[in-house]
Amino acid sequence: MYETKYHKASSVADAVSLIGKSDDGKLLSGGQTLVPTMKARLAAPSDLVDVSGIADMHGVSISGSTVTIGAATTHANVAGNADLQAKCGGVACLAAGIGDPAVRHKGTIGGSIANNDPAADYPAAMLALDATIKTNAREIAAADFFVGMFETALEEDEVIVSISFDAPAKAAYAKFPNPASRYAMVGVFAAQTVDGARVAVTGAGDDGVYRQFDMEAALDTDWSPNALAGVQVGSEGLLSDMHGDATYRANLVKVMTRRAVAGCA
Amino acid sequence: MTEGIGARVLRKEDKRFLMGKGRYTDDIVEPNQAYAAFVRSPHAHAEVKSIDASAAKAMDGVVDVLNGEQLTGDGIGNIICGWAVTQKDGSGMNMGAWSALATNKVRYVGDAVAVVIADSIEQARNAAEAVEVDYKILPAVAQSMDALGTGAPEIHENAPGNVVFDWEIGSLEPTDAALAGAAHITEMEIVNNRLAPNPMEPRSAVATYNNAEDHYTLYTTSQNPHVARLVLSAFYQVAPEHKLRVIAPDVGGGFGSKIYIYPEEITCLWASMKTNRSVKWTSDRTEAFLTDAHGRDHVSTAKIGFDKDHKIVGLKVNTKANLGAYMSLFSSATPTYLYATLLSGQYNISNIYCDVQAVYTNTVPVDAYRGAGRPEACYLVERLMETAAREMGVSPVELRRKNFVTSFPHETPVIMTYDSGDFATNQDQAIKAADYDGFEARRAEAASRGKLRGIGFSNYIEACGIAPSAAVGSLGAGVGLWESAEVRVNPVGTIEVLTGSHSHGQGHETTFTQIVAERFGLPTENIQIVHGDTDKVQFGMGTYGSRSGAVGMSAIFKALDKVEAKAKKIAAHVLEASEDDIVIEGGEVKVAGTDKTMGWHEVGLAAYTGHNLPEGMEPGLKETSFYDPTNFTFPAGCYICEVEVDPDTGVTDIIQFVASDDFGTIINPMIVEGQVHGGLAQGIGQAMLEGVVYDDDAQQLSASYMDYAMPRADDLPNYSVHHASTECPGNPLGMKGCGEAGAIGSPPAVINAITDAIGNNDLSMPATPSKVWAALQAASAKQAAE
Amino acid sequence: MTEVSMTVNGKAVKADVPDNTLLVQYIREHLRLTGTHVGCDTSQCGACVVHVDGKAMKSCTMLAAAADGADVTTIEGIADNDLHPMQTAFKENHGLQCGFCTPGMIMTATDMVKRYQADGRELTEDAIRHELEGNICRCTGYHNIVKAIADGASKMTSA
Amino acid sequence: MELSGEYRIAASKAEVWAALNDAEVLERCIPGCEELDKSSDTEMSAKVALKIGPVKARFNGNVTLENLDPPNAYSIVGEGQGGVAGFAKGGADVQLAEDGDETILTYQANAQVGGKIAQLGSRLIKSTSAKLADKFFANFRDALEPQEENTEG
Repeated sequence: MYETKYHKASSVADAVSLIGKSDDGKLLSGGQTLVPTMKARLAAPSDLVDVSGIADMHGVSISGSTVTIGAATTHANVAGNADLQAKCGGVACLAAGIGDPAVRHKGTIGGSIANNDPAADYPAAMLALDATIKTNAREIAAADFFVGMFETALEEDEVIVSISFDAPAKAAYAKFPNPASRYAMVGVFAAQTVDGARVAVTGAGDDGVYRQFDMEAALDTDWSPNALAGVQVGSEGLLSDMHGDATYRANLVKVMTRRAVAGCA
Repeated sequence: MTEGIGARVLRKEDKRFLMGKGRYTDDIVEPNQAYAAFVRSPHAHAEVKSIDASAAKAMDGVVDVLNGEQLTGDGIGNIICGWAVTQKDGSGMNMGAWSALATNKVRYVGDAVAVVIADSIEQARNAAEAVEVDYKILPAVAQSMDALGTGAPEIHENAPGNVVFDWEIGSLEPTDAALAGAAHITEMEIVNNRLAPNPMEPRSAVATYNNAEDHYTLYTTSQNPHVARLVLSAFYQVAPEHKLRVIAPDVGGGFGSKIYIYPEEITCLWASMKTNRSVKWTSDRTEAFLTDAHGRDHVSTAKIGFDKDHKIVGLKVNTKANLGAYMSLFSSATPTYLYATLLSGQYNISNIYCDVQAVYTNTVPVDAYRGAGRPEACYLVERLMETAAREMGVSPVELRRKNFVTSFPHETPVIMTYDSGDFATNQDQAIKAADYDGFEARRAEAASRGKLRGIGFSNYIEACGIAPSAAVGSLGAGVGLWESAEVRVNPVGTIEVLTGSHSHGQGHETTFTQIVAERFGLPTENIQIVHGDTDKVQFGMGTYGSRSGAVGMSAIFKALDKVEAKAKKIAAHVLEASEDDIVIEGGEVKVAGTDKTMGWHEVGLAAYTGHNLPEGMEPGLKETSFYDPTNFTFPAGCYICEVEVDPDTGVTDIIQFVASDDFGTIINPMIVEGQVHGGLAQGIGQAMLEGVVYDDDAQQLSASYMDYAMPRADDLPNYSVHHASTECPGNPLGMKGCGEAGAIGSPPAVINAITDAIGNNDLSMPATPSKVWAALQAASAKQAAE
Repeated sequence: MTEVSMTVNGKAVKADVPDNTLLVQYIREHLRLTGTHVGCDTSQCGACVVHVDGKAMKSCTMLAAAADGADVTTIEGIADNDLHPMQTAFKENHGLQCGFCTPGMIMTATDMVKRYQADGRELTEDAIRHELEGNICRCTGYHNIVKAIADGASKMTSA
Repeated sequence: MELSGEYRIAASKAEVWAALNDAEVLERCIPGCEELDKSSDTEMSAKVALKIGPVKARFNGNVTLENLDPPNAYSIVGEGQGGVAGFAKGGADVQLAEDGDETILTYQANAQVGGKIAQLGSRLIKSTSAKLADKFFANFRDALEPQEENTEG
């Protein structure tokens, strides 16, 4: 790893100020992607501003139908939150399936969505639930936030503070893990929201997370796995790699959507 | 005897590993230690036009930057291949030169051109990045078939057409004639996928040159420290043998990949002398993917013929073996004498012919990996048998049984003499354990849940306990493959056994102790096994080819014979009895039929005080043995795999995996079962998960665990492991060896099961979900068309 | 350089380390506790798992500076002089061969058992296999590791 | 790997051709290009910073124009060394066709990466290459079109 300067931010304002003052700084949350990348010498931030210790950025709170998750909340704490399990089990379940136990103890929801890895799990849920991403400066709708593969609407010095969404009537996440990395080869978050059926797909698209509108339309008519039988999923725009080509991924999108809908609670 | 032969003794070595007190090479820190970082080619094939290290040398903490010209200039020799294979036409191999640091040309991604020695590892890595290498990129080739094609880039000047050798075994005309008269022929193209060995401990070396004594010490992750010392001194001239101590401390797995003496170890020793510093290098995982010798990578066509009674009449095989960019230590033996000699499988086949073209490509060198040649043979034979049974509409069990070798010794047409075995009994035991009779009912039940069940067999045989020195010498080996042992009885009666076998997970400290405990009736705590240090152990050939039991323990056994004989002489003298009446049991040395006895420790003391020894006897109680086996050993068995495939996704679950093995005598069943488990996991990994992927430019795309699928706990089943053993007549313990069986026998069982489930024989390893799903689509498209 | 203070295996330690020092480097090279191992570069093998403030974490994917003030337990610190029940279970069930992945396995195993026991969940064989997703063993084929963890879990309950 | 695309550009073929040979235009259009120095009409040296998620790599390399067939077609070929990250090289065959006042630009591109980015990031190579190629030509179109709008407005 190249040399870097580590800072522990005490507050959101502190983090914003530290990152603003840095030459080529980077926010560090759980570090489960950034640290390995730095170890590989594929990233060399001059400064690391650690936001994981900022108290305001932790925890899950539920007010009415609105769920708010602090950006520095670990996957383990999201997965284990009893209120969330009751209110929106789909998200808790998704968190319980990210990485492995040690990764879940350290990795955070904010880090995951800020990175917007095309194979990350959270973006599917955020997009399907039309979550609002709150930063130090503004609120961004998920649809505007996830710009493309590894790209978000965030400015370099913008800090995600929390994520909130309205708990859907039903939601579930079905993931098909890559046999090697265990990242999602295809992950589908299906939700029945007040605005209708939502199906968001991660891992499959060659430009990151996306909504599967044909599936949504079919589910709007009939919220059941059977409703999806006639929906065609093309391989256009889907990833192809050594683990599976676009045709296989297209098949998985269909199968995983069916399983997500079947698993919805 | 609760701690002797056959007892499930818990491992003596475990406590230090469990407490984090194991001592691996990277744990070692020498005073004044510097760190090495290698400058590696990002290109698969390129001319090295120049290397400019001036910026790197000026950086903080940099001790020196060394290159291949300096290395060869200092007389460091090229890396050798230890087994000379003779080609069809009687000529030798076309071997290209391999320097530890490349000079004019790089031939695979990861080929090192320079090394930076610096005070800290980060300084070394920073400086390695600052070394400017000017490459002229050349076309590269990764696949053996492409390397043999017209217009393929030439990798070594002296290997025209990239052919390292063209070798044959068996007889061509009789085989062709037999196949011409066959009632049924099954023909297949069979690919054995390329694997990265991946011991969890990456390779590491800590080299120290002491200029006051002109002496070198190398701590390294080696399966055979004595061979390393021999080769480092005799061939690479890094240090004279008597001035070089090689220590392989605790080693975190090897699986073959730590047999070889790699460029990094050579370079660290030399760099230590150049810089007068201790030099440490520890591979990271991606470096391991790039530089540890890979395994397998065969492309074969095979043809097997049967008469109208389903008896095999002939087998003809052609294999292209990818050896990578350079010839590693055993690379020539693996696809020849360790492979084609096992093509008869468990079957009585009168006519076999196999020819092998070994090929240079711009990839990591390929060499022995757990099983080494035998998994390739077993996979080929057992896929042919299963497919033939399906084509002829006969039971795969019956087809095999009909063709089993049943009398021993049995000479195959591919130069092996099977000495013992009972293949039918192993098969019966496996079938019973797997409830084969109930399979169709289980298949129907699975179908009712929308799942596809399949069952597959594999009847493997391997040649282990390598090997008789004269035999391997006549076939081209550069060394003898005996093993040595020394048994030291201390004056207080405790015993140290110094062995040339090396344990890197196999539990030698326990198993080896058990045969000593058995012999003298001593508690295992009084016995210590010493290995892995050339200053302590007299000599050794090391651990590979499932040889530690059959060869290494036989050497101990022979040394124990000598100790026992001398102890009896001493006791007879002290107790004033006839030597023939002395018995040793329960830690006592007694005169049979009397109450005259002395404790084992008293014999030890008598031997060392020398106050009262038989006339002319030298004091002391320490004996050595060099044991040379008389034949290979032939572990064999029957494996059955049952799978369930999810047709929606192609995901395969292994429902059960049954192994019935014949390992001959088993010293510690617990450890033997553990060896089988580990082998099975690697074989299942090969069949379903693992594969090194290169792109068309010979860039390795699967160089981390992000893309190379290592088997994990939830990929694997519990295993049902059984033994039905016949004693090996070739060694004093009757042992055959168990280290590789699981990895050899399991891949065909898995693929035969999956192909059974999906109704399509055309499936290659690794059978990943996407491949299985595609094969299912192909099968249903074919069905629809018919 | 940053001054980091933490408690490691019950002992307060303090050192000036470069900011880019990983926790595993600090443990292995500064504290010379070499039971924690490094087996990969991408956070997957789990040979480096330690407990940070009571939770299993990969010490290769964490900066030492980020562990400032933390309570860290390594394999050397889970039992005094003798074996922890989980270590005993690994020995009795032959849950290790070369021993390199073993410390990480033990640290993951004890964390897993503690979590399941705290939640009152049953640690089934399937659950154990799933929980081991972040720990790779190349020697044992996992069969005996799974058995050992089940055994270790009951030993930890009765201990 | 092979990539291709087509762009309609609101500019004449001659203007498009001129821009394709203009180092300043290319510098603005190559994604992440920090510097592009012309050493001859067809040879340039470049510094390009590539950012893919957490990965940031800086490539030093050359851009060469080959197979010139003014004003109809050429090939633009680049290769760069990214230090520890490895190397990248690629090229695009570009064809221009007149369509009224506008020009249709088509390209067939290929890309190859080596070293660490290939070893660790293979899953991303294809989509990243496609994205970069697309971005280059989109930037190129945009670089020509605003001028057009300005002159009209």
